[in-house]
Amino acid sequence: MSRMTTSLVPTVRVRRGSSPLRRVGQALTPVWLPLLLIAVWWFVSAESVSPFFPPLSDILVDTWDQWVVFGAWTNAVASLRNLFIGYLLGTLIGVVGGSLMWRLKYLRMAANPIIYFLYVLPAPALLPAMIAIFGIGDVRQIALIALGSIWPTLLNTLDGMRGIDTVKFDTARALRLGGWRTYTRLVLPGAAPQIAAGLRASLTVGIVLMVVSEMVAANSGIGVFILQAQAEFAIKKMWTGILVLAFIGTALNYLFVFVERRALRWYYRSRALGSS
Amino acid sequence: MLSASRSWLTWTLPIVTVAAVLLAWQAVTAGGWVSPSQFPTMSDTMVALGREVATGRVWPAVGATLAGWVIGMVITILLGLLIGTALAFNAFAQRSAAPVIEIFKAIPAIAILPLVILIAGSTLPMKVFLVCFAAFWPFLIQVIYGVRSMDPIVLDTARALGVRGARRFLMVSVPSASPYLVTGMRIASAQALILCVVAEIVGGAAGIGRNILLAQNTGVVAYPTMYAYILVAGILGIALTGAFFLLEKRVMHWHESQRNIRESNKVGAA
Amino acid sequence: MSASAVSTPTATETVLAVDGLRKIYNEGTAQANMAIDSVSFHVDKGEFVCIVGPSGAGKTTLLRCISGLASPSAGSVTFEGRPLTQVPEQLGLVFQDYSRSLYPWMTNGENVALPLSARGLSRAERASRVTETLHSVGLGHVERKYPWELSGGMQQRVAIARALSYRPELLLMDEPFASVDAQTRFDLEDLILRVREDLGITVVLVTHDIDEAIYLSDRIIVLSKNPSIVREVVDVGLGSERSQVETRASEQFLALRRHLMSLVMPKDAS
Amino acid sequence: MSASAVSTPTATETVLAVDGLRKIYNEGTAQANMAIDSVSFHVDKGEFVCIVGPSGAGKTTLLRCISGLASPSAGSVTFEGRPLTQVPEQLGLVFQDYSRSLYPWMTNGENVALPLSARGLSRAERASRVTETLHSVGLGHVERKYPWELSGGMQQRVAIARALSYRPELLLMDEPFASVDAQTRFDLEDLILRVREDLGITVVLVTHDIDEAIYLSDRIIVLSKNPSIVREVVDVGLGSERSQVETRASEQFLALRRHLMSLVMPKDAS
Amino acid sequence: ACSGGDGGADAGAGEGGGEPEKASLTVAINPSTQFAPLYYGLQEGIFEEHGLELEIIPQTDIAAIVSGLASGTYDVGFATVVHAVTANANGIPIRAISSIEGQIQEDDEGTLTIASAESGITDFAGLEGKRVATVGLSSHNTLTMWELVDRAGGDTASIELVQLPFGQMAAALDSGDVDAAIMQWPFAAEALAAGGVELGYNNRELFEGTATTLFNTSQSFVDQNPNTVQAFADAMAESIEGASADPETAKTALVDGLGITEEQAAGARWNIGGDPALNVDAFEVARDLLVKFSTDDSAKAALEELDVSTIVWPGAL
Ligand SMILES: Nc1ncnc2c1ncn2[C@@H]1O[C@H](COP(=O)(O)OP(=O)(O)OP(=O)(O)O)[C@@H](O)[C@H]1O
Ligand SMILES: Nc1ncnc2c1ncn2[C@@H]1O[C@H](COP(=O)(O)OP(=O)(O)OP(=O)(O)O)[C@@H](O)[C@H]1O
Ligand SMILES: [Mg+2]
Ligand SMILES: [Mg+2]
Repeated sequence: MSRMTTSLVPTVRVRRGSSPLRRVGQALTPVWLPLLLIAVWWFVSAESVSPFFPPLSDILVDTWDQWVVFGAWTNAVASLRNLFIGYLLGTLIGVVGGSLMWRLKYLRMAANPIIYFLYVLPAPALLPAMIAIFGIGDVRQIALIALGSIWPTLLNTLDGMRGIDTVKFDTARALRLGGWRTYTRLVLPGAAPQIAAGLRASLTVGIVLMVVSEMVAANSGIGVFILQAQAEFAIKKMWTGILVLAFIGTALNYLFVFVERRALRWYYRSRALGSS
Repeated sequence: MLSASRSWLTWTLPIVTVAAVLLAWQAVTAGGWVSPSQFPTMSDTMVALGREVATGRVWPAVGATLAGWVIGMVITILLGLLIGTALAFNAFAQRSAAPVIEIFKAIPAIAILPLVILIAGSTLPMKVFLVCFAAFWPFLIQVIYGVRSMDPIVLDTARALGVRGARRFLMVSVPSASPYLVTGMRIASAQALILCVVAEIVGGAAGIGRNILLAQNTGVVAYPTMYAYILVAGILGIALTGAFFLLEKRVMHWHESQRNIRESNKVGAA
Repeated sequence: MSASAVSTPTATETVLAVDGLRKIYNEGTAQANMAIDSVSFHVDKGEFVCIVGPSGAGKTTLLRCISGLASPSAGSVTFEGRPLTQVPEQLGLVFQDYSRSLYPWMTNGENVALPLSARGLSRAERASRVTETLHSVGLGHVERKYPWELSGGMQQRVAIARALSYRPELLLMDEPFASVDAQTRFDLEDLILRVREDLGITVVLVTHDIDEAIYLSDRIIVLSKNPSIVREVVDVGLGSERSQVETRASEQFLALRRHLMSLVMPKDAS
Repeated sequence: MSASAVSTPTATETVLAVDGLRKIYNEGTAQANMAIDSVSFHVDKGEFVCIVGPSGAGKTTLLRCISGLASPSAGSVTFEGRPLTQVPEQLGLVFQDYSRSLYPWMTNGENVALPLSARGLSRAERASRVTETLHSVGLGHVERKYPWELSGGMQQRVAIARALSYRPELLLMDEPFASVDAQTRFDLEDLILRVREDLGITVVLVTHDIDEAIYLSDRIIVLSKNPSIVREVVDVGLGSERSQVETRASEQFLALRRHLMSLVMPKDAS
Repeated sequence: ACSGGDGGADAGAGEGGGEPEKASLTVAINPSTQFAPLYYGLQEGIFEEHGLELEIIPQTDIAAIVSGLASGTYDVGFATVVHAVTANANGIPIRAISSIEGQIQEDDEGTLTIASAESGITDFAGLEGKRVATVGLSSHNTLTMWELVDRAGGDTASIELVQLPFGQMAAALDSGDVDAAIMQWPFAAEALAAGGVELGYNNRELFEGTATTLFNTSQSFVDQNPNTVQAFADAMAESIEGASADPETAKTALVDGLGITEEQAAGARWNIGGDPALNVDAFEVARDLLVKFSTDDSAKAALEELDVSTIVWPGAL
């Protein structure tokens, strides 16, 4: 966990290449491959008659029809609201719990086996138990998302805090910062890069659980949309759901990177300097 | 003497907590706080677990889940090493591929699960495909990072000493990137196991997940069995993760992080 | 800044008294390690004292005990007449490793302001004090930059500024110039001499560089090999005007140098 | 080991010739940076040459060009009469940063054996050569230990042993003693002088410590500020018998010291 | 239209003429006691007599079974009439080749809708605006429930559906998470015992005299293996009749076949006494229901265009 990386998105914009041609080339490098893949998909599927692989053009038209014209976007809204609340709750518990476990050694020793059990336990296996505890409805879906997002954040918070240089703690004592100021000025920012890595892993888990939580006992959401399409053999419809989910996943990911890059500017810039 | 008492605590404390949690479960369910139609008692679950183990029904399920996991992991690791190394050595290829990797990584494997089930059915290949899809992207990123973050001095040293070719790859490049590789494998392993079980639960492929599903479909009488299999899934997860931690400890004994861990264990952690 | 300066101490008043200090790491365990056997000395107000000794002698350990970061196994440390229990308010500490002691998530200005806000200074006071202190180390222009945007020597100057910002009466420094290049080192040595003149503070500096110790100090405390005792206390009568090229080439300097060398490296002594 | 030793070179034969060397980083781009403008010098067989210059002068760059790790932008480097294209077999290199150039995943013995196996020595030969070389740097007992189990000075000695194990004819060292303490530094300086005597090798050593350069070398090449040219070549006539305490305090030493100081730090020169 | 009656025990090699092209078949089923005739046939060697060897694969997801048929993973697989119609409307050509249990009788007790005691619901109209648990949101059970509510004058659009496995419905009713559930035996017993109110048996009114539970195969399988399909259909027809004649033996066959207890097997229910033949009516009714409750215009158009008679392998009628 300790060397968990976050993303391949370039950390600093490369300001090389004075000639305009070169700059255009630089700007095009990250986009040509996705565009090429989409083009390949478009042309290869164009003549497809297989019910499982409809032409991309049809899928796109259907996506518009289903999600905009027929108003399936309300599914996305419901799912995203659950994700948002569950994710916030889970990561908050993760950071606070990780901090407590960092501070209280015996709590850490005691809680370790339980936490690892829940961390590696495939969340869908918990669905029946979640229904038993939280009943049917949004609360259960939020609870499942929250429960799943706790662990990556918690473990990374703990790891990040344990990884802070002892010299920095000595410095805090030498400067007489006191407990709370040490926590807010040293411990939290010091562990921030790794907490961010944990938050991102939690987001991935959260999106998966958003879908999983809708597999049982739900009546709206992207997961329901996809599974219902599957049950109806409406494969084109299913493709639209996958497309929307892929879009949401990617968008949330890039949004996260965007926020993280700003919040942890010191970290990325110092690393970029250090490596050059 | 202080450290002796501490090491004593390090192994008793977890056992005590596990026991406490199990007892609390028993108390809550047997004491009638939670209806047995919603949650079985701990003792019933343990009896069911014992029965599944005694009759041997649990092993084919574990075997089927593990089969998907192993095949998926092998493919993931081989492909990841190959493609990751190739990408890491070429800045252009890497910059081109980065968005594609990011997008695929962001697609929850669960989203394509229904489609894969429709296309491949509830079979082992379906499970393996999903496992690879879930584990490959994060592992690939780790490989790229590992190869890329290699200290230039490490490579310069090899050149200065006249170490070349396969010897350099095996004795210098791989060990140098190994911290990232091992971490990547551990993350991939957890993802792979989760996807295996999900594929079984949703798609009904043979394995622990399907046994959970079948027990769930059977109704209240089978709840203890269902929770027994949930326990099995968790224990398998701990076993696999633990195995990777051990591997890391053995293979990476020379690495700073492992040395720090040893150090902090010795002194008793800050 | 020079308002509060006391250029020459009027009376010899003891700021720091170390008496029979002993430090044993991991006391009571199998790995017990006596770093310091018995060390006693005192530092007067306004004095510049250097502590030298071979590597592993326990210099860092001694400084940690003096500063209150570590507690001694036996003996006592008295700061301004009171026994030491925690790091005193009027103490400034500069660590050897500037890159680890500055907080990279704060700008240099914020780093310097940190102890000030802990001491409850108002925002306006803080701002003016930060600017003033950074100016005094010749870094007026880097307040809004981050530490990692500076060269090593500049970073070390920020760390010194941080320790000076709250106007400590005693400044402790642990090999502060060990990892900077020769030119910067000379600059920093002269800086610290100047600051000490300006603010009239007492300085205790740990180093393993004998030349540096002679160049800087009024008195040198020579520690023996581990477990350390005070081998000798050498008075340096070089006066307060010092110059890198001339002082270091002076007869007196060279005589002191020979003497200290023979103390530190007995086997080489002629 | 001393079987192959040639204590005094019989004829002055040029081992290394650097002619009009220029190095521009990022040539042709907007950030083009000329590190070395034009440097010419030659090193004779059996000579000990030091290169000094201010920080950032391009000393490391120069060494990388000499060793064949980097290719010059203009000019030529000739090693034993042949132009340099890659790192020659008979060349030993010691990097400044021992902690990064020793491979932590290998024991010290394996580290030293690495260039030997690349040169196709048999297992038995390797084993005896490793033991012999480690002994010669006074580290016979650490063969089975890992580099990170040793102190900094010991690590640097292992790195030197590794460079010596395959008996290079020319040894290049980049600030090899920069990050070790004074005592160890003196030991290492004497070690390298002794080894050079024993094996009769040619040594080029980069440092920014003027004292060290005088103490060690037969000739000192002083580089200017960046982009560097050769400022002066200083002959050091201190003879081959040197002692840390006496040589450094000799009149001749001090005269050289003053001269070099004024070259390196023009503004401070009196 | 009945091939079951004269397909007697001597029909061994099948009357379509010739040996089965493929003798060993993979058969995917969704394990339940409705498969008593299948297990009866296996136990009594009926399939063997027809030259077939079956490998039974339990599979919980019917969508996966259908796609397995299309992709050739399974030779024969279970699906309801609703699945068969929607699959064909979506371009997945599967063909119904036999029933699994015979036609629905007028006293059918296969599927029933139960309301919890606290909900105060007494008839289908009362489901309006309530929360109902169903095994699949667009399943056969949901459609029949909607139709019955509609007939009773209720507004189907206001019903909130919750997808739950049968096993969890009783608990959900009990805890008040849902107001009603469309259930099956033996799960219904528990809900009724807890005071659940029986609203009606879904299939009795809508599908009487038809078969809704089917064994299917793909069009290409039918084309390539006509003798095999014939043999399977004959063996199934024979098994259904045999199981109807001797339900006790059929129930014991379930104990080994499904791995359930004697008591569970004793409570097994299927369409005992039903005619093993298929008829097109069921497909038409299902299609009409699907069209009626479809919210998707393009899906509706595809369903309306569908000629349901093509779904049924002619030999099965
Ligand atoms: N945390 C610790 N636990 C156990 N032993 C320690 C610890 N810190 C230091 N020591 C031991 O105490 C002795 C003195 O160490 P110390 O760091 O004080 O030496 P030093 O004089 O500062 O050396 P250097 O010049 O290399 O910095 C050494 O033998 C070291 O191994
Ligand atoms: N890889 C590189 N790319 C671009 N510029 C470089 C690179 N390496 C070094 N430089 C520049 O070349 C010049 C010389 O650097 P070099 O490392 O050779 O100096 P040095 O004399 O070894 O300094 P020091 O004593 O600090 O080690 C510096 O201005 C440096 O910024
Ligand atoms: Mg120290
Ligand atoms: Mg350098």
